Amino acid sequence: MPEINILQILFNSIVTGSLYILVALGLTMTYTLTKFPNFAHAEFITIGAYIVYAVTEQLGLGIIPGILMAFIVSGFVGVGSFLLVYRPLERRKSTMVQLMVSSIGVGIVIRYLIQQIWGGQDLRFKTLEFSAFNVGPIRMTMLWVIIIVTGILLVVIIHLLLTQTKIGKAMRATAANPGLAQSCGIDIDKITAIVWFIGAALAGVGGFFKAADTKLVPVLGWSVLLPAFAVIVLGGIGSFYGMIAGAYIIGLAENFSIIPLLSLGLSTDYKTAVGFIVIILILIFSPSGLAGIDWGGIFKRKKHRGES
Amino acid sequence: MLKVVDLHKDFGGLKVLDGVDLEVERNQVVGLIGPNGSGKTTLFNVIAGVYKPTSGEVLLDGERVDGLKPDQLYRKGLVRTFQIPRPFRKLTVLDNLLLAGREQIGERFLNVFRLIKWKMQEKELLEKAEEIMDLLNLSHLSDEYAGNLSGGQLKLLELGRALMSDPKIMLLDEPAGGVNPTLAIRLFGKIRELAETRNLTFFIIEHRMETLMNYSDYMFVLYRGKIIVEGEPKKVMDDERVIEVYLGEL
Amino acid sequence: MAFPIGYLLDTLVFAGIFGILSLSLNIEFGHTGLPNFGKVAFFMIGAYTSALITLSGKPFIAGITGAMIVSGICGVLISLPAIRLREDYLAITTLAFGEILRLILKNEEWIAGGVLGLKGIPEALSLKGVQATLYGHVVVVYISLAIFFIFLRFLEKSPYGRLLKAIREDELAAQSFGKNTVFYKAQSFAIGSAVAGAAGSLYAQYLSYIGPDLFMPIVTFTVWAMLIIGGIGNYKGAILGSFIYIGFERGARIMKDYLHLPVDPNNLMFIIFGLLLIVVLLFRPEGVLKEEKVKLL
Amino acid sequence: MLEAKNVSAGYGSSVVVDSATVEAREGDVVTIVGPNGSGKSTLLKSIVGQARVFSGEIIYNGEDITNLRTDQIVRKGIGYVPQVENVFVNLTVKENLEMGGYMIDEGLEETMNEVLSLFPELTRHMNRKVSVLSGGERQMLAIARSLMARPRMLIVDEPTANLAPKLVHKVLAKIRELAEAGYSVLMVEQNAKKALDISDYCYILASGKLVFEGRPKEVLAHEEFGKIYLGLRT
Repeated sequence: MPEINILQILFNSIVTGSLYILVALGLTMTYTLTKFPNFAHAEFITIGAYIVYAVTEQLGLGIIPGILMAFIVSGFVGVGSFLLVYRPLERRKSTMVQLMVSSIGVGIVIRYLIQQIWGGQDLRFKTLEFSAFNVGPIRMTMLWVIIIVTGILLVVIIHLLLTQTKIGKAMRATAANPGLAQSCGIDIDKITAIVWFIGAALAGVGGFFKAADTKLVPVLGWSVLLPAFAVIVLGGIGSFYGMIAGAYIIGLAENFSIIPLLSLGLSTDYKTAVGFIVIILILIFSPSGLAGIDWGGIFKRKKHRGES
Repeated sequence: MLKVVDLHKDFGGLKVLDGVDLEVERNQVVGLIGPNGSGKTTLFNVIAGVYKPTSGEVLLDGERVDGLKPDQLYRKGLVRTFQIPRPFRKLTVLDNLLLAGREQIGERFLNVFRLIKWKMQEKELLEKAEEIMDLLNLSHLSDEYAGNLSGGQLKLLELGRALMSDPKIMLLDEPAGGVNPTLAIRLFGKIRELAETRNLTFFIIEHRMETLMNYSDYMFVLYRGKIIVEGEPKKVMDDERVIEVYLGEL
Repeated sequence: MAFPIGYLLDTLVFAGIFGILSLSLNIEFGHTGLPNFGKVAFFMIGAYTSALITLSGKPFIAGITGAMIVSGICGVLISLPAIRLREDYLAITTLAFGEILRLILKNEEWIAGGVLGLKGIPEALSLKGVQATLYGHVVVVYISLAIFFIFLRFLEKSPYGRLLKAIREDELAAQSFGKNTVFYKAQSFAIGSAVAGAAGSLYAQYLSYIGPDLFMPIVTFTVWAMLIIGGIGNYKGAILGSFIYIGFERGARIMKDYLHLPVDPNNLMFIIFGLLLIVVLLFRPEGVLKEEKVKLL
Repeated sequence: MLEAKNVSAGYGSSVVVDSATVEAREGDVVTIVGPNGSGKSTLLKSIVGQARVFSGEIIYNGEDITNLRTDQIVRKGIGYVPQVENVFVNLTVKENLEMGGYMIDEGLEETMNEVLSLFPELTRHMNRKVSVLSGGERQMLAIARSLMARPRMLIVDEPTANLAPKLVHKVLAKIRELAEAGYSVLMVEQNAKKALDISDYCYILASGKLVFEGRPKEVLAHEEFGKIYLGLRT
């Protein structure tokens, strides 16, 4: 069994968690506002990565314009699918399952458009070289550092947006009580569209980071969609701060699962299953996520037993 | 017939039922009234097994039935209807009624292919359903999806489904709510008739006092989770306390 | 291989197998209202079980029976904790279950060959010559399809089927008429899973090779698309949906072989199919064949 | 100021309110009372665009507002306080007030100070989440929130539902205070007697029909009031 570097695993966990924040944020926001799990979110993630590829590798315009374009294009794809598909379905009083299936349709359309444009083979970011270096016992690359910084920055920015700006507060108000928001004069259609834009845009940027760290394939988004579901389900759907906690917990669980897997002689591939198992356990035992667990109750019951 | 003893139900510290005692006698039409939020629907939900009581007893023919689930209570002869009708929208009116029949042989997976056996029972159910549709003037809608019925027709269907299972006692939650007054009077007429001709017992939540006055044998008034007045309708209606709780004085 | 007939038979076999899969989703979702987004898991369980049984020398009938039993049991085991969940949670849970299962089969070589999968799975009907064998496949698949279709229609036209539909419409109301709905939901899930297992068994013996990569979530989504397009709650619609989809897919392949288009026909076919799914949901949400009023036998 | 003339209203196709006429005059507290199921909440909802008006008309300051959307009606200067879910539970008190004043472009601060001067008890909770407030405080906040849009008229649906008796008195006193401060109020109440104490005029609704109207004193003095109220006399 190879030597285990706990600090390295911890660092990797933070990288994974930060990436999950990027991809899960939009998923939880649209889930809350439009009330269905959007499977096409996977393709919002994928499209962003390909746009960065097109701008930096194919057009040679550099990474910053690439990320900006990815943000914009993914955002428009997100808001476009909301305006053209999900909102009309909502207005026709479609069921949640119908919305879910429609999002599968949207995902298929986008995925094969991507495949048509860029082909189905693996692509790599050749112009972006991230050489590894050591900080104490931890080996890292610049990309990983950027992912962590982006994740933290994003948390701060979204926190400020939601608590300090009028539009951010209106987003929270709409999520909590659309009817009342409307009677306050909030244009909830506009707010919802903005949320779809931001959520998809961030997913696109997250997709780029994921692709830069691994490789670029049309199923890129799918490889992170289920963990992203795990993150938001764990944090409690609709809870921004719960989502952040969920992202890092899943990040830690995935990376630390290597230790028991290795000691049991199992494949480390199973670390990707950690998220799936978390989803199943959480949904079955505490469907509202960590927040839904009656922590006080558990505590009291134990105390009570102690007394008797 | 139905007896409730010192029934309590809390929802997270909120005492919705605070010691309810009542008894419904056989073959009577018994009304339950009380202002909004007094706990009427909660009382029904506890008796019908949707919620477990926090404490207290529910007895059906002397047997403890509190804590039993809706399907178990059904088998003991207690059926309830919902304040807001809950039809099976994409089943026909006839199928809605047939479904409510009890102990159906053909509902067991392994019996599905014993055609002759379940078809005989189905025939009996069909006769009964037709009789009920006749009684409730639903015959012309027999083949219509329940989802296409009007509010008043749905109320009748609720009642019809409950009748299908030959219950001993029926709990009706606002059977005439949202129904126009003429139909409401007809509906209560039917209920009265059923109680007298079919050995049925009814326990009814209703807010149309004038209707209950004319059609019930006995009344309970629930207020803040307790029965505060009971008796014959005339007596209850003349009771100052009843008017006071409705006006918010107590 | 002579183009028309070989192609046609192959297409028919696929349409038949996916038709069975689509039927299995219809009893769960169309009929009982349980959105199973892990359909591929039970398809996979059936394929692997059947492959392992037939590879050990047992006849196909043992393979398909075993596939149905194992898939059905797995269906019950998954459903017991999961069917109490809200529909979106049920969907995500079953989706995750499928992925876990695929990951296990991929990584554990000792179960069924890991990434490489299983090769040389014997056919149900071994006949002389490629063409004759192909006809044999068509016969086996369509006999199975006919059996499942008749079986499920029989269920639909019995008080049992009426009850499943009532649960779909309003579970609490069904309970208050004395029906143990959880029990019935688990049964529906078990039947659906067993039928999906049979489809898996037919798939394995037809391809003679199976591997984890054949059982990606896209398979589940395809089946959903078939059912939505064909008509939710209508068993004929479920089969029709499969024919529409496979027709699309094969049409694209033929185009690829015979036409020179500026776009890859395979991509084009998925894009059109995705759009078709959306258009159906928007403008004809009940599907091509509407759910019918069912008269009992 | 506000007049609903011969209004029949309900949901879908079912008629709950049958040809009711009510009027609210400037600076008055007008109360509609009636037992549950009488249709009084539906009447109120039809005025603010949350239930359908089948026939009749609703006139506000000479303008026909029948069947407009809620936000359009709110923009015309009518504040609406629903019976339930009338605050944003995941927002702080201050944020709730800000959302109430969402349409105000200038002078949000001043408006908030004005509103808070009417509800001084809210000031010490400003940065707290609404979920920690008591039922009475929430009700106060709901009313305060609706005032943030600077309405001239308030429509309040059962402000005392599910409140402890002591709080009932407090909330109703506050509503009277608002009328003194110049707002017109149209409310629906089940706590009939207590509501009448603070009202200038009242209507009694039973089974969807208006059965009685008048000044509270006249109504309370009527010997058969209780029976009328319960729909036993017409």
